[in-house]
Amino acid sequence: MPTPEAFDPLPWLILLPLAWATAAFALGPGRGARLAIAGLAAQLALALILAGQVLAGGARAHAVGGWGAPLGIDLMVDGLAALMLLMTAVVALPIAIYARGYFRARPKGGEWFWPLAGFLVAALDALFLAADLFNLYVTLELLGLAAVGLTAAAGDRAAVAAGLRYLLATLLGSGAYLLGVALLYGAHGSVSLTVLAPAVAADPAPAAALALALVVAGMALKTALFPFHFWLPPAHGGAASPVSALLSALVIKASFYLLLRLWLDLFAPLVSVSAAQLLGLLGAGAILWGSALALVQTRLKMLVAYSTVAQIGYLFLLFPLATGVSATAAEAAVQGGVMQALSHALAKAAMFAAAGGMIVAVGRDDIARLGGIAGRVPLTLFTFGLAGVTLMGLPPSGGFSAKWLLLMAALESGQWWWVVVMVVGGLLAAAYVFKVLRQAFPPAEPGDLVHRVPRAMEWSGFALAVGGILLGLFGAGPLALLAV
Amino acid sequence: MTELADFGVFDVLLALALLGSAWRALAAPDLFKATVLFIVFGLLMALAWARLAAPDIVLAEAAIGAGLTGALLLDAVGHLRARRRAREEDGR
Amino acid sequence: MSLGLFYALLGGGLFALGLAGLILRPHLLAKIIGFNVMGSGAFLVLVGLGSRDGVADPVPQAMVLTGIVVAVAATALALALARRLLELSGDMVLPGERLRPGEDDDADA
Amino acid sequence: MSGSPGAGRSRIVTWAVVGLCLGLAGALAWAMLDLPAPSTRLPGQVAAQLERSGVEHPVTAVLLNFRGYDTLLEIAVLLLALLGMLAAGVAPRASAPLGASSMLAALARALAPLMVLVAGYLLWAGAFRPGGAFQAGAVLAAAGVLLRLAGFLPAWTRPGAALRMALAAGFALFLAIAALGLTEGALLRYPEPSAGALILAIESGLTFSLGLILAGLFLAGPELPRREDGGGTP
Amino acid sequence: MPPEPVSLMIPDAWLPPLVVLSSFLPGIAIFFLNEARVRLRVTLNLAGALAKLALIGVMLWGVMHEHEYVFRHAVLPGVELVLKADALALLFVSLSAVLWLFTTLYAIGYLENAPNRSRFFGFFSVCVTATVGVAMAGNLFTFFLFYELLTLSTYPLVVHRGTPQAMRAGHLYLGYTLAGGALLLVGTIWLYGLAGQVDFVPGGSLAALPAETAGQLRLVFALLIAGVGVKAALVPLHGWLPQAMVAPAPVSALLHAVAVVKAGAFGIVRVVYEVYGIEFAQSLDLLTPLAVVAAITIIWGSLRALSQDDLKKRLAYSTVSQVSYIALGVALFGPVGTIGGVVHLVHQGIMKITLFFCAGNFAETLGLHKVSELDGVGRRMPWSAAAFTIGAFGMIGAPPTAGFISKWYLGLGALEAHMPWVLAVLAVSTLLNAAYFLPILHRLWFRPAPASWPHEHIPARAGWETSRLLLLPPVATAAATLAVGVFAASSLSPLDWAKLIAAREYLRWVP
Repeated sequence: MPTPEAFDPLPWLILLPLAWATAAFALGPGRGARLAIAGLAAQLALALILAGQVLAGGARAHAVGGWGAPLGIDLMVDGLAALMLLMTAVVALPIAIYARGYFRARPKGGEWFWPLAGFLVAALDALFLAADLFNLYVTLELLGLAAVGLTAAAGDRAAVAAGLRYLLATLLGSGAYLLGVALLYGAHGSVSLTVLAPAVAADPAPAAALALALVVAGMALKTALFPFHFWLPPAHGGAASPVSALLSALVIKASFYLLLRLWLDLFAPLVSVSAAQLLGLLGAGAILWGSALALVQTRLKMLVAYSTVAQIGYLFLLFPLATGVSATAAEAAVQGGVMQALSHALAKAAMFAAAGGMIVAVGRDDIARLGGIAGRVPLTLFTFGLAGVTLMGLPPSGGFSAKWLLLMAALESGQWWWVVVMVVGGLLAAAYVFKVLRQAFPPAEPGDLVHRVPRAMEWSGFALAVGGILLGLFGAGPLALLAV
Repeated sequence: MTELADFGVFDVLLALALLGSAWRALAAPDLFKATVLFIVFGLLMALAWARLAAPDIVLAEAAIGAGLTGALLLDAVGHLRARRRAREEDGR
Repeated sequence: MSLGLFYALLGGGLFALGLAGLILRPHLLAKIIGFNVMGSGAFLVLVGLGSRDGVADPVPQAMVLTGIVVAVAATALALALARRLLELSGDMVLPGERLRPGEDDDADA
Repeated sequence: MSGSPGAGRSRIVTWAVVGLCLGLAGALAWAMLDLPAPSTRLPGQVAAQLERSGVEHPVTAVLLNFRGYDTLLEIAVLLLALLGMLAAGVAPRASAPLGASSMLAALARALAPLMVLVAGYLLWAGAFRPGGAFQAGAVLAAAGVLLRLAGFLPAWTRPGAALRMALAAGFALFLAIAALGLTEGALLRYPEPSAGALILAIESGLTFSLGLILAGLFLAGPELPRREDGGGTP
Repeated sequence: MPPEPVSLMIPDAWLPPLVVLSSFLPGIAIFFLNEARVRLRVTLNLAGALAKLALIGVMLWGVMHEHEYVFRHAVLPGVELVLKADALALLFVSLSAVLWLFTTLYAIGYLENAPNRSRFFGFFSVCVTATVGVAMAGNLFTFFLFYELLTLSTYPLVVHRGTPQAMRAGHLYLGYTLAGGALLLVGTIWLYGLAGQVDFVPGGSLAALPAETAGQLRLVFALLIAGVGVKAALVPLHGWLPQAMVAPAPVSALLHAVAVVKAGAFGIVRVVYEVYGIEFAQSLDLLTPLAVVAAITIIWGSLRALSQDDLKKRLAYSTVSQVSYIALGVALFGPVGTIGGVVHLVHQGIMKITLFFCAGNFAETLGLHKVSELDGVGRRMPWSAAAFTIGAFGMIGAPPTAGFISKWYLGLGALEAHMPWVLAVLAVSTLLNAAYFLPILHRLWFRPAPASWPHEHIPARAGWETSRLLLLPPVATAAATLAVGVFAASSLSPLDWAKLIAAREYLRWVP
């Protein structure tokens, strides 16, 4: 617990992005980039301070309005939340720098990017800090609308359709979640996690079980878990590249985080091995189906988007590997799942950044036309390759650490079938990553122009990809924070 | 603390009306009709909120739920119709 | 059965009804109506269960006020996008879905 | 649904969805009929703390004090919906969509002040009886729509600087007061003697901006397809 | 008190990572270098190679004086990155560092004026980084890490030319090696689950596990050997190697002699000796199957080599065969066989790199790619042809070349291990080696030269048969092939080092 004099970054993590988002809105269309970058730099500092405080002083709560749960709303930060806040800041800052260069090169769809991105980041932080089920609902909606606004911002037919599909999916998901919350409030008279957890444990009523099912279904839909992934590829693949990066790297992690938190904490007395196996099965389906579809894509960004569908699958392998098994296996599984969330955030942001760079370079989104990239924008291609290393789960990368931990948990708990899925998934990932890389090596066809890519775009993506690698080499730190 | 009214025939009728208007709003192929039925549904919801001793929600439901949402939906239906008229005229 | 519980049960039914409409109807306006019905159902469950012992509970009422505003915000955005789609594609249907015969027609036309 | 399945969808899927929804309704009923006695009851706590909240109406107390943080984020959601609409590239409406209809102008002139008055009452009443910023904002929005239709207000689709400031003002004020609470030790913590005044300030700001935002939700949509011969503007 | 090494300033633990970084950092710098900065690129390359050699020299000196060079870094709970310079590691590190220097020089000459050199040399350096990491890996996790890095960094080199044929070869290479990597990963994690993190230690450390895990350990062994066996080109996992010969000659040298197949073979050595322990592996009946697979590979590779007309393809099949001598030596239960296998790791590298350099010279200088085109080349390019001849005799195992030493110890080892059938394998293999190398030598020296060389790229000038950077490396490695054979008894020879290793692995072994 910090002393009262000590600076508490927790509320500022929410206030700050809200403030700069509002200011960016007031500034007007296309304005606010510098404000956003400054805000995000400050946010990174805040997240680091908070992580340090949590590491030193343990989890803590902040009673909004001074009332305290259950009457008021509590914010809560523990290791997992602190990690997610860090992930948000670490990914959002380079993407903002990237976006500044990107929207200078192609202004379409960038008019209201900055305020929308600000609200998105605020929603993420608010969600990661929330300890109140209804407050979580509001943050989910805030996040969903910001994401939809960003998706539709490209303004063409495909983008608007993708945005609508995304909106309906996300509303359906939060609707199911809200009904679950209503049932829990009805059963136990509170929406505060701290109050509800012991109440559910003491009397796991059928309402709570149904609430679990509704929350799981809603979050699976929002996380685009197979077979609810239908909305994701058009949205992530069709949006402007910085938007794709934010959506794929961060937004889907929010609903996954929520599910993980409730699964491990609130619903722990209710979850069953068969439910966990079902989630794992869907995860396995996501890995195989998403990878297979990524392989047959002809558009670069669609390939990357389907890769997200596949990578989400690994997140959901956490549930069967952490439910009903030995404590060591469960710990490894949770560590692996969180590591996967973090490394996918970095790698997928980098990969979308690189894809955007390549598209700017060759002027179109077509894998077959990438010839000559290797010679002309080597840094961007290198970024794509490094991000690919993480997604394939090759060492030394965060993706590898994640896979190592998950495989460890699978072998430890004797669930060899997930081992097969993960190994095959890794090979399929290699297949689709190299499908892009190999197109880049042959020389450009005569007549193909290769445009310059702004340096800010190349280096910010590269920094993210390197982050994914460093996470593999220095994963012990984040895992120590997770243990808090 | 406000006590709720007693349960009665009125509530059953209201429930049936709510379910019926919702069903019709969702099943009607004619979207103008569907929208009007949805507004009716909203107003019936306001009654239900009144029965549940929630006067704030009554106001909000009437002004926002039925009112604003209904107006937005009607506006959209207007667009659809104008669009179709334009298309028909182009086709002529 | 208390009044609160009765309306909560009704809310459950409305939620299921709205859900079916949201999934099954291809027309976007119908989907949006479905979403609103679904939301109303969830709100009824929240307030109804909250007052199932006969005492009105201001907390879920305030939550529902918040929920209604959120729902209208989402509806407005959805409708704006749907109208934009109409402008761009001539239809208010997501790609891949087809209207049934008679839908999006005036019954009297 | 009306028994006929969608043209593009197989009968099996339709019936599966119907079955799923019926199953959900059944499960909900079963779960609700078998509820435990709640371990926590909030109405008592609300009543106990009402005095310290700065308002007399419990729902307003919850909305703007006990759970004021939800409301703060909810305003952001509203602002965001408008932003999303703007971002989706809606075409600007013509400056006076219905033309210079003198009837409408006269009506708007007469009605708008009245509506502002009603909004003001609802806002003030919210402190001790049903009503408050949202309802008041909705009334203001209706006035805004009316004025816009009569051509007295500028277009929303590409809001100018002044309009943007006005749209954001309510939220910004709320945000500032929330941050001010940190000097009291917690986000949104009002100093007790001035809680009522602060809530009134927030509500006034909100009513004003909400009215604009809600009107914007209605007015920022794309233009009706225009035709040369229609009564509208070119 | 042991004398202080030269590296007074650097803590011992930092030397292994420095060796890794000595090629990694120049590699990354080169990657971002403008194509036209030839001088800076060459400087970076050579500075990296020389710095690496210097650091290795320090460590060789230190290991002789009982310094310990171990670097540890916790990556995950219970999982450490360990870089360790022990005797076995230094054998491989020295080999690859020395050959890297030669290959770099050769590549600079070979790629003169070719496009995309920054990319090439960048990945080239990363590739050697990975090899050095494989060599100094102190546990299976670290080994796997660098093993996969090796796969990734060699792929761009294989497809460097971007031709459809090269892309196909690259595809095949990736398919094989990534699948192998997956098997290795599963085996590694399984083993971590059974035994926790086990460092590579002489004599292995699994013997202490409870007896009921024997079945699992056999399965893990199969996974691990299959995983490293892909790179070691054990039949039937060898399919990628002959196809990969489309890569530029320096890359072939890298694949066949310095890095890739060596990493696989080295992996077999580590797994058998320092994870399982040779005695424990024998007690689990794992050695005989390994010996059988190695024997089949030796014979199969030689048979396939016979029928190849493409010179590099013939050499590639020869590699399939020759690398398995290492696996065979490992599988022979006894220190003499171990000496034969371990020393062949070095010997095969020196000999095979000579052959590939020469094949590259024939192709680059005269445009000759096929065995049937080599008539009379000995007169036009006597130095290259002589180097090739020495390498070929080494492969056959003729005294006094390096290959003779290897085969001699392998034969003795077979007798010691009471596996006389291995002698027959060696004999047959030697005959086949002769059958596919001697005709080449015959063409080089005894067939008349054609009237002109229609595809001649590099004319003979001032007494140099080809460009200097192409000629000097094969001559030097050919000389080394003779030297390590002639001076095998010296205390500085690879053989002596191999004996030291064998002595440590069999420390507790009483015959």
